[in-house]
Amino acid sequence: MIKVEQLKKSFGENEVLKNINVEVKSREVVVVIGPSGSGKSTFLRCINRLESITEGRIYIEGVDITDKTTDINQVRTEVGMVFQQFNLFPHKTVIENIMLSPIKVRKVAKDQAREKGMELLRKVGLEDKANVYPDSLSGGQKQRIAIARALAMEPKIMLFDEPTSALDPEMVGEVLEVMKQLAKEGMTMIVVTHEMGFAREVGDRVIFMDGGYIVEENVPSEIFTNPKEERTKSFLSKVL
Amino acid sequence: MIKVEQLKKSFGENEVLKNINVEVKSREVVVVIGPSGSGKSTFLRCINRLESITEGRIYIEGVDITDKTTDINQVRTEVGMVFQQFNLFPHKTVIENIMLSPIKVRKVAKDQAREKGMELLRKVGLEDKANVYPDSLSGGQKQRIAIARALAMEPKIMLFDEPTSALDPEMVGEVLEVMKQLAKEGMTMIVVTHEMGFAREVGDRVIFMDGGYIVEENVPSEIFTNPKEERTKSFLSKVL
Amino acid sequence: MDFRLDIIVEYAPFLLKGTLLTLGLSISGVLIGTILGLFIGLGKIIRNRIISSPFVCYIAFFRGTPLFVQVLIVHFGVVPLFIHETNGIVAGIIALSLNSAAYVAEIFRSGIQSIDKGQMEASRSLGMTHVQAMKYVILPQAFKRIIPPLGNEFIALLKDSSIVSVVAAPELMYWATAMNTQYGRVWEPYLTASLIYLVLTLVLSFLLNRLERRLATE
Amino acid sequence: MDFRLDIIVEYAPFLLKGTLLTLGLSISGVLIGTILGLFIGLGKIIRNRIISSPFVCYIAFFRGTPLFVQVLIVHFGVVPLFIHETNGIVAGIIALSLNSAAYVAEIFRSGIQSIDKGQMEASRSLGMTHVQAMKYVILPQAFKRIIPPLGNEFIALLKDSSIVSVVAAPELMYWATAMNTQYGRVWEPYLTASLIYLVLTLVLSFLLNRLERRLATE
Amino acid sequence: GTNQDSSGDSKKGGSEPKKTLKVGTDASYAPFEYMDKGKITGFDVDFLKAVMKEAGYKYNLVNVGWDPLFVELKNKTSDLGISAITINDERKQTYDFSKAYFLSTNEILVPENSKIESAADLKDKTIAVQSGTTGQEAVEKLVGKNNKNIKKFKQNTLAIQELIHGGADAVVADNTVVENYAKNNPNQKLKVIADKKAFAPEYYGLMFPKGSKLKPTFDKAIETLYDNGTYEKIYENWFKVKPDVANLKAQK
Ligand SMILES: Nc1ncnc2c1ncn2[C@@H]1O[C@H](COP(=O)(O)OP(=O)(O)OP(=O)(O)O)[C@@H](O)[C@H]1O
Ligand SMILES: Nc1ncnc2c1ncn2[C@@H]1O[C@H](COP(=O)(O)OP(=O)(O)OP(=O)(O)O)[C@@H](O)[C@H]1O
Ligand SMILES: [Mg+2]
Ligand SMILES: [Mg+2]
Repeated sequence: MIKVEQLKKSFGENEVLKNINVEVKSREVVVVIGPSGSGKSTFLRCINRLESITEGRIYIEGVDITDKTTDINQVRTEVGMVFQQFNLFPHKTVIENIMLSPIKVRKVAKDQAREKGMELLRKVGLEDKANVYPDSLSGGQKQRIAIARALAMEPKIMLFDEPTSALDPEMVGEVLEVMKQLAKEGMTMIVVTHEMGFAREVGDRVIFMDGGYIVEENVPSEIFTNPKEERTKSFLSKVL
Repeated sequence: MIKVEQLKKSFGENEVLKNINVEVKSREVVVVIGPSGSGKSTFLRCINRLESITEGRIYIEGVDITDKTTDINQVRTEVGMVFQQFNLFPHKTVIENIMLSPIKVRKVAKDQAREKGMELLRKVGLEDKANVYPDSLSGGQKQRIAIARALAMEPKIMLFDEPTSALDPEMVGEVLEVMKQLAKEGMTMIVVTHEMGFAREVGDRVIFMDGGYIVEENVPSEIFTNPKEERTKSFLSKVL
Repeated sequence: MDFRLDIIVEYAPFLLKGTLLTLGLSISGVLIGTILGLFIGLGKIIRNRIISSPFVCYIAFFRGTPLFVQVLIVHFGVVPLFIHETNGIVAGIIALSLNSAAYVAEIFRSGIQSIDKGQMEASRSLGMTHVQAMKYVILPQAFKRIIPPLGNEFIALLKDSSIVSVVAAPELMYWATAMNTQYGRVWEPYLTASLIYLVLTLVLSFLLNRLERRLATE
Repeated sequence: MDFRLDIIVEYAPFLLKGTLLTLGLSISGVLIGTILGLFIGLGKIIRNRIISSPFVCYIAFFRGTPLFVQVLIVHFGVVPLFIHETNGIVAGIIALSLNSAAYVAEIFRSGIQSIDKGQMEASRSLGMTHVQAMKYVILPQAFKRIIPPLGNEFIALLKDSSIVSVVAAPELMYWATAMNTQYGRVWEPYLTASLIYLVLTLVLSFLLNRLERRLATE
Repeated sequence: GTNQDSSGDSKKGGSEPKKTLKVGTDASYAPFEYMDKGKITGFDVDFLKAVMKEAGYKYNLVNVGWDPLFVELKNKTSDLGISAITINDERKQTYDFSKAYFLSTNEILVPENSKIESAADLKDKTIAVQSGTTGQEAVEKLVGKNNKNIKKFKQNTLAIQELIHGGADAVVADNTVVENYAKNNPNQKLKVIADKKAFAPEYYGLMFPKGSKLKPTFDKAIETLYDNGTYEKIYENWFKVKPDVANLKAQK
C-alpha cells in the first residue's frame, strides 16, 4: 500500500529525516511514537507531500509520488490527513467544511456531497452540528469533524498527526473512539500519538523514531513490554 | 491556612462559581479536577485575586483578602502561581526572570536575589540555564523555571493551574517531579491537573468541580476507586 | 478674533458640492484601489522574484513618494495620453486609485499572511490546488481581517484627496482655497473645511467600528 | 519632452539644504511625537472614561483632519503665543510632532495590547503593581513590536513634511516649488523632488528591515 | 523661510528712531517675487527697496507663503505685505491697501491655432487661472463667480501646463506673466491675446492690517517715486517697456 524507501529530508542544513524505510500494508494501523523533534510530523507530511522530499522514494499503491510527473493533487485526495490543530475552515459551517473539497476537487454534485457529508457526521456522532460554525464546537467535536472532512474524499489511507494532543483529557476518548471504529472498518492508518493505550489496543505495529531515524519497530505487545533499544526504553519509561 | 467561604464569581450574566466552600490546611496538597469550563481556573485566580470576587470571603492565614483595605500586592507575594502557559518574561534571561520580583517588590539586594535564584535553579535542576533566554528552553524547562520564579518570592502557598497540560508527554515527568519534591518539603499547594497519577501519589485531598460547584471531595484513594456522585463517576471513566 | 460666518454661508453650496466630490473621489479611489491592490498584493506574495519584482517596485514607488507629485504626474503625464486632454477629476480618481492600490496591496498581503498556515495545509491535504485553496479558504478569511485596515485606508484617502485640489478638481479643499483667495481670510475656509473632514472621518470610523463588531460576532 | 538638467544642477545646493531640513523636521517630529505619543497612548488605555476621553479626542482630531490645516493652525495660532512671532520651521516641527503623536499613540496602544495577557497576570501574581508590571514587563516587550510601525510612521512623516512648505519652511518641497515658479517648469522640480523622497524612503525602509531582523534574532 | 534684506539708513526719517518693519511675501510669482537661487528677487522686491528708502524704514522681507501672508497681517505679526496683491473690495473689508503701485492688464494665452480672438470668445470655454490673481477676478467678471468652467490653480505654471495638455482652452493672467512664458517657451506654440476693452485694468497695492498708521507714509513715498522717475527705472529694468505712470497716479 505505502512503501517509503531511503527517505531523507533536510530543512536547510538541518537533516530531519535520515534514511527512513517503511512499508505499510493495506488495512494496517501503524502507530508512530518518539520524542518531540524526532521527525514524526515531518515523516507524515512527506507522505502526502506537504513537504518536498530531499532524497528517496515514496510509493502509494505502486505510484511513485516523488516523481515529477505524478499529479500531486490526485495523490492527496487518496491520502487523508488529520492535524493536531484541527484546521477546520472557520468561515464555513460544519457541513460546508465537509462538502467543500468533494465539490470543488472531485466535482461531486452538491446534493450528493451533502448526503455523503451527513452520513459521515452520523458516523462521528455529530449530525446535529451540521449547520453550526466550528467556533462553537469543543475541541473533541472539532477533531471528529476534521476526521469526517478527510473521510469525505474517500481516501485509501489516513494520516493522523497527534490528533488528541490539543484536546482536554475528557475529550480524548471520543476522538480515539472514532479512530478505533475506522481501524475496525479496515482503513489503512498511520497515527502519530502519545496515547499508548490506543497504540496497544488498535496498533498492528509501533514505530519508535528518534533523531530522524526509525530506532525500533515491533508489534505493540513486544515494544511496550520488551523494548530492545536503550533509547526506546528510556522514552517509554517517561511516558508510560 | 486558606479558607474560602461562599465564594461566588460571575462574568456578566454568566455565574461561573456558585457557592464554593473550601478549607486548606497548612502543608496540605489539594488537587482540583473537573471538566473543561467547570471553573477550576477561575477558582484559583480568585484566591490570588487575579479575578475580583462577586460574593463571599477568602481568608489567607486569617487575613481577609476580599477586604478592600487589604494590600493585595502584599497578599500576592505570599501566594505563588504557576500557569499552564508558563508566562515567562521573554525579554529577560532565566535568572533575571527569577530575580525581577524579589528586587522590585521585596527590595532584596541584587546579589542576594541572584544567590537565592541560583539556589532555586539548582533545586529545579537547571542551574546551567541561568543566562539563557526562555525562548531556547523546552516546555518542561520553562515550566520548571516558572516554578522557581514563583518560589523566589517565598510564598506560603503555591497555586498550579494545569502546569503540565501544555507540555509534550516526555516532559510532564520532570515538572511533576519538581512539584512532588515541593510537596514533600511541606509546601501548601492547590493543583489543578489532569494527571491522576500525581493526584493519587501526592494529593492529600481531591476536589471534583463541575458547573461551578464542588461536587465531591475526598482522599484520592476513595474518590478514584469509589466515587459517590454520578458526575464524578462519568468524568473519571473518561479520563482514567 | 472676528469670524465671518457670512462668507461661510455664501460659500456653503460650494463647500457642499466640494464635500460630495471629496467623497466621490475617495470612494472611487478605494474601490478601484481595492481591486488593483488585490492583484498587486497577490503578485507580491509570489515566490518567484522575477514575477514579483514589478509589484514590489510599484508598491515602493507609490508608498515612497508624496501623493502631490503622483497627482501631477498622472494629471499632466498619464491622463492626456488617453483622453487627449487634462481633466482634474479623472486624474484625481486615477492618482488616488493607484496610490491606494499600493497601500491596499500591503493590506491584502499581510491579511493573507496572517491566516494560519494550517488552513492552507488542510486545504492542500484535501486535494485542492493552491489557487483553489486561496479562492475558497484563504481569501474569504483574509477579507474579514482586511476590512478594518481597508476602512482606515478609506479614511486616509478622504483626507489625502485634498491634494487633488492642485490640479483644480473642485473638491472640498479647492473651494476652501477659493474662499481663502477671494477674501484673503484663512480661518473661515480652513477651519470649516477641517470640521467637515473631521465629521466625515468620525462618522466613517463609527460605521467602521460597528461593521467590525458585527463581523466579529458573525 | 525636453528635460532641463541645467536648472536641476543650479538648484542642487538648495535641494540638498531642503532635503536636510526635511530630514530634520521628520526626525524631530517622530522623536517628540514618540514621547508625546507614549503618554497619549497610555492615557487612552485608561479604563476611566473621563480621564481617557481627552486623549481619545486628541487622537480623533489629529487623525481626522488634514495635516495641512493643522500646520496652519499651529503656525498662526500656537507658535505666536509662545515666541511672539511666526516661524515656519518651529511651526513645522510642532505640527508634525503633534500629528505624529496621535499616530504613535495608536501604535503604542496596540503594541501594549498585543502583549499576551499572561504577562500582566504573571507579573501581578508575583506581587508587582500595575505600574511596575507595565514598566518592567509590558513596555520593554511592547517597544520591540513598536519599532516597525514607528519606522513606518517616520517614513510617512518624511513625505507629509512636504506640506510644511505652505508656511514657507524651506524644506525639499519648498525648493521644488521655488524652482517651479522661477522657471515655470513642472517636471524638473517635482520629479527630482519625488526621486529624492523615494531614495530617502527606500533607504529608511531598508535600514528598518535590517533593524527588525536584528531585533527578531535577539 | 526668512530671507533677510535690509536697506534704508533712515536719513530722512526725522527725529524718532523707527522700528524695523516685517514685510511678508509669497515668493512664488515670477517676475514679481520669486526665489532666484535662494534669494527673493523680482520687481516687487526692487520696488519695495525703493519705497522703504523713501519712507525711511529699515525692513525685513520674509517669505511667509500666500495663505500665511493674510494671517500675518490680520494678526499684525507682519507690518505690511507685498506680493502682487490685487486691490479689491472683498479684501478691503479686512485690510487696508496703499496707493496702487502697479497696473496690470490681463491677457489671454491660447494655443496658436485657437479660434479664440477676444475675451468675448471665452464664454463656455474652459479657462485656467491662478487662484487669487487678477486673472481670476477678470474671468469671474466675465463668466460669473465660481463658474464651473473656471479652473483655479495654486500656480500660474500649473494653469499654463493645463492649457498645454488640453485641459483648458485658455489661460488668463497678468500680461507680464503670459508674455514672459510665451517668449521663453516658443516651442509650445502659444499666442497672447490682449483685450483692453474686456479686461479692466487691475492694480496692485501694498497691503496693511486694518487701520495701520503706516499707510499715509507709504502713499506719500510711492507718489514721490512716481514723480522722481525711480519707479520708471525699476519698471523698465524688469519689463523693458515704459509704465503708464499717469494712469497709476490717477488712482487713489
Ligand atoms: N518548516 C520547517 N523549517 C525548519 N525546520 C523545521 C520545519 N519543520 C520542522 N522542522 C524541524 O524538524 C525537526 C523535526 O520536526 P517535527 O515537527 O517533524 O518533529 P515531531 O517529531 O513531529 O515533534 P513534535 O512531537 O514536537 O511534533 C525539528 O527539529 C524541527 O525544528
Ligand atoms: N475573563 C472571562 N470572561 C468571561 N467569561 C470567562 C472568563 N474567564 C472564564 N470565563 C468562563 O468561565 C467559565 C469557567 O472558566 P474556567 O477557565 O475557570 O474553567 P476551567 O475549569 O479552568 O476550564 P479548563 O479546564 O478549560 O481550563 C467558562 O465558561 C469560561 O467561558
Ligand atoms: Mg509533530
Ligand atoms: Mg482552566
